[in-house]
Amino acid sequence: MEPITGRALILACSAIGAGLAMIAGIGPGIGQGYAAGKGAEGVGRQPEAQADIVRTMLLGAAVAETTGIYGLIIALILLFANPLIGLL
Amino acid sequence: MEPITGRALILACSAIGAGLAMIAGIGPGIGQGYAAGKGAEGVGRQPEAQADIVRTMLLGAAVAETTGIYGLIIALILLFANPLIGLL
Amino acid sequence: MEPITGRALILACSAIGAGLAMIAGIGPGIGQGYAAGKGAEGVGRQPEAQADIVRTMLLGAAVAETTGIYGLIIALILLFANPLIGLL
Amino acid sequence: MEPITGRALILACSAIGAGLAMIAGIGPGIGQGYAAGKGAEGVGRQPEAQADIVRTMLLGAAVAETTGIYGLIIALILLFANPLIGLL
Amino acid sequence: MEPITGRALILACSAIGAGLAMIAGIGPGIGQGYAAGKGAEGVGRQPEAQADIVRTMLLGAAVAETTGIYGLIIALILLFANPLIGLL
Amino acid sequence: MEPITGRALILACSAIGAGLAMIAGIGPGIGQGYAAGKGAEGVGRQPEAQADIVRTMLLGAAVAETTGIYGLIIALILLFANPLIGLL
Amino acid sequence: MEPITGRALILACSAIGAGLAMIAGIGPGIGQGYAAGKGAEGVGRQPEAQADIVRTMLLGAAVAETTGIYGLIIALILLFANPLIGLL
Amino acid sequence: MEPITGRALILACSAIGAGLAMIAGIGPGIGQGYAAGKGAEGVGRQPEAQADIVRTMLLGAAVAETTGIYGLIIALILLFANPLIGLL
Amino acid sequence: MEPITGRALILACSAIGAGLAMIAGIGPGIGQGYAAGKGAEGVGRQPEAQADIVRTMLLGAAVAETTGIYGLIIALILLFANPLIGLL
Amino acid sequence: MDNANFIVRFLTWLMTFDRKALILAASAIGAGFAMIAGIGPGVGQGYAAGKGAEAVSINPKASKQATMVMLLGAAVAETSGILALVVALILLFGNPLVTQQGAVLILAASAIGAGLSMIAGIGPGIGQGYAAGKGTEATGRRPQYQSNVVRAMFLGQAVAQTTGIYALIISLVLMFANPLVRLL
Ligand code: NA
Ligand code: NA
Ligand code: NA
Ligand code: NA
Ligand code: NA
Ligand code: NA
Ligand code: NA
Ligand code: NA
Ligand code: NA
Ligand code: NA
Repeated sequence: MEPITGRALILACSAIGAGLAMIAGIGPGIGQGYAAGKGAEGVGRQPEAQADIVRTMLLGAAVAETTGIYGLIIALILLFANPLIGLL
Repeated sequence: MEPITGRALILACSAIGAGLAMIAGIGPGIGQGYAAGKGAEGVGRQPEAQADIVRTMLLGAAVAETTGIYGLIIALILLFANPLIGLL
Repeated sequence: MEPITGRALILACSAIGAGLAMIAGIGPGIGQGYAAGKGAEGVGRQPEAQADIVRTMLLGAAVAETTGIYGLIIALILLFANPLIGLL
Repeated sequence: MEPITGRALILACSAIGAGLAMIAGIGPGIGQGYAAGKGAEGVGRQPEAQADIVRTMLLGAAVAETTGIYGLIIALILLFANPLIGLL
Repeated sequence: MEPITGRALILACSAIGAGLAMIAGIGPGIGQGYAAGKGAEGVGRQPEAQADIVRTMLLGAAVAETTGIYGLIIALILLFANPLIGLL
Repeated sequence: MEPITGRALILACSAIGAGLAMIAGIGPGIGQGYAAGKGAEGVGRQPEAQADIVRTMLLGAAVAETTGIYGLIIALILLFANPLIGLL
Repeated sequence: MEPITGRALILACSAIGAGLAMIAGIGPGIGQGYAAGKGAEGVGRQPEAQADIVRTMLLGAAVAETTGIYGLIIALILLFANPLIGLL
Repeated sequence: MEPITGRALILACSAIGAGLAMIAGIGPGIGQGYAAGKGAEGVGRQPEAQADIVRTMLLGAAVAETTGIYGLIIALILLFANPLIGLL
Repeated sequence: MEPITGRALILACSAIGAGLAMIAGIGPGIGQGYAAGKGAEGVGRQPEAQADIVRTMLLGAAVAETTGIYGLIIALILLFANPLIGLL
Repeated sequence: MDNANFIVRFLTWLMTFDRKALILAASAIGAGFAMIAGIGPGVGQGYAAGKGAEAVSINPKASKQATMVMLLGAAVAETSGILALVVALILLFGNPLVTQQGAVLILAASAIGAGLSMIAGIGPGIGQGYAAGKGTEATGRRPQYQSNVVRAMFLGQAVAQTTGIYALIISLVLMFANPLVRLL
């Protein structure tokens, strides 16, 4: 009989923590979609400024991506390089 | 009698973590829908710019999809290649 | 007396995980509804562009559906082809 | 005395999972309401285009309903044809 | 002392599931309120189109109600005709 | 030590379920407030149409109230006529 | 047999706390995406003011990033330099 | 064997409380991003008023930051100067 | 062996309650950021009315801060002057 | 006992605590939940603040009237935040559940349910704040119709308050007239 160890509990909660961290992705999804809509609108109105519009849209979207990446990194750390196990 | 092992607890919490990670999908859904609406509006106003509008809309929507994909990847890792089991 | 096994715990948490995954559906619902509203507005303003407007609306809505489908797939995997049981 | 079995735990968590899945309904509710508002606005402005506006609104709303239906289906599966019991 | 049975656990979790299912009602509340606002705006601008505006608003609001009704139905099933008890 | 009965567990979870069901009230609050704002705006623009605007606003707000009422009803059922106790 | 220690419980809950802290990232993602959309729109309208628009957009986006960084810092502290262990 | 003490339980829950407190950061992120977008729009329209626009944007954004700071302070207190331990 | 006392349980739950209370900060963050954006826009429109615009923005933002302060006060009471311990 | 499953073990562990301690611990969480309602007034009043600043920039001559409507509307939008604060303070300083007879599990859960219910206040807070903002905007544009606008705004805000009142009633019932204890 192998009981539940502290190590197992930490890893189990890490699975939940990883899932929670991904929820941050709601933000970039909404924000970048807004930028996409405004970009499409702008390109329709000023086709001659298309290059500038798309470049600004993508630059702003890259900035908006960061917190989604932070969430992904924390989830990957929890899953693949769990530092909490080392603190036990 | 087979009691609950640490391995089972980790896998059980992985099911919840996978579900939580999918919630990120709210973001791209809202954002891309906004882009769709703005694209439809733009195409109605400037039918001659349809190709540019749709291309910009799809480019922006692709950028907005990423955090939804991140959530999906974390869920698939938790379900099919659970690395936490290896850390036990 | 049949106690709660690890297998049962995983399946119980899979039910919760499946429910959580469906919450992603909030996103496409809002986004596609926005597109529907903008499409209806556009068709009222430019009835001659109706085909283009509706096509763009549906194309954008299809893109916005994906993360809702991802959530559905993860839920169906948890319910019908639970891979966590195989990892036990 | 009938203790809590694994089967009972799965069914109990299925009740919670079914409730969670219904939360997806927030999305279509907001989105279709937006479409309703835009449809009403459009009909007021272009009464002659009423048929086109309402048709587009309903088409878009049907698309926006899907993820709410997915949530309902997962809830009904959990309540009436629980496949997790078969995996036990 | 009467111990907790599996049946009691399922019914207890059904109460929570019923509460969760009602949260779907956020969506129709927001969406239909938006439609109400747009309807009021439209009636102020085009009083002669009042009948058309209100009809479209109510039609769209009826469509937006569905997922709130789905949530109510799942809650009523959990409370009054709990099928999970039969699966035990 | 006070013993825990199944009946007590069901009633305890009913208290939490009732609280969760009330959260639906977020929706009508936001939506009707939107309608209130649009109504106030319309009355300021077309004071001569005040009666029509306010009537439409109230009609739409009544429709938007329903899911909040559903949540209230489920909460009242859980608190005052708990049918789950009868299923035990 | 190694039971669950207080130290293990703290570390397990730290994994969940780290995941929760990342949810803050929803905000900057939405906000910066809005800024990206407004920036793209502005650049399309006033290409001659592109430098000013983009600079203001990035300055504002930097301000909007801070709470996402706070969340990341708290998560990293919980994972790599857990001060709660020292308080035990 | 070192069992879970009351002190450990408080510290474990403090980790979760710290994570929850950070969620406040959603607000400033959205709000300041909106301000960034409006600032960029304004600078594009009235480049001659750039200094006034940016100053007002930053002043308003500073005000919007406060609740995010409150959340951070509560989290830091829970992690580094936990007063609950002293109340034990 | 020192068991977990009731006092410890209250203090542990107080840490979670304090974290939950801080979530209120989402609201002022969004609202004040909106005010910041509108203030910046207004200052660009009428630079000569800058003092009045900023004064109204700050007055409104002060009103919007209150619920964030309420949450902070409840959290501080729970952490530093826990009245629940006195009721024990 | 060793053979009991983790659910029974957990509930038995809960029952080892003092009755009052269990209810008060749950009350701490309930108070935290109740405060989340504060999101609503924050968003709504901030919207009103933005509309106020906009109104002042569009029509500086009407700035006094617009600001007054903003404050009036924002005061109404505060309601849900105040109600949530009152429920939290009752749970913390005048907890009526600790002295009640009945199963401790039900009373502890009722403290959490009372807090959860108040979260509904987000809705009225946002909605009434939106109405405040639109009322402010309309007053700034055409100050001569201020009374019409404010009347429509108040009427709409009253309608938007109802679900917050329902939530308060459920919360008060759970705290002061708990019917679940009697169903046991
Ligand atoms: Na970012
Ligand atoms: Na992305
Ligand atoms: Na998508
Ligand atoms: Na859909
Ligand atoms: Na619907
Ligand atoms: Na309704
Ligand atoms: Na910030
Ligand atoms: Na603030
Ligand atoms: Na306030
Ligand atoms: Na109402």
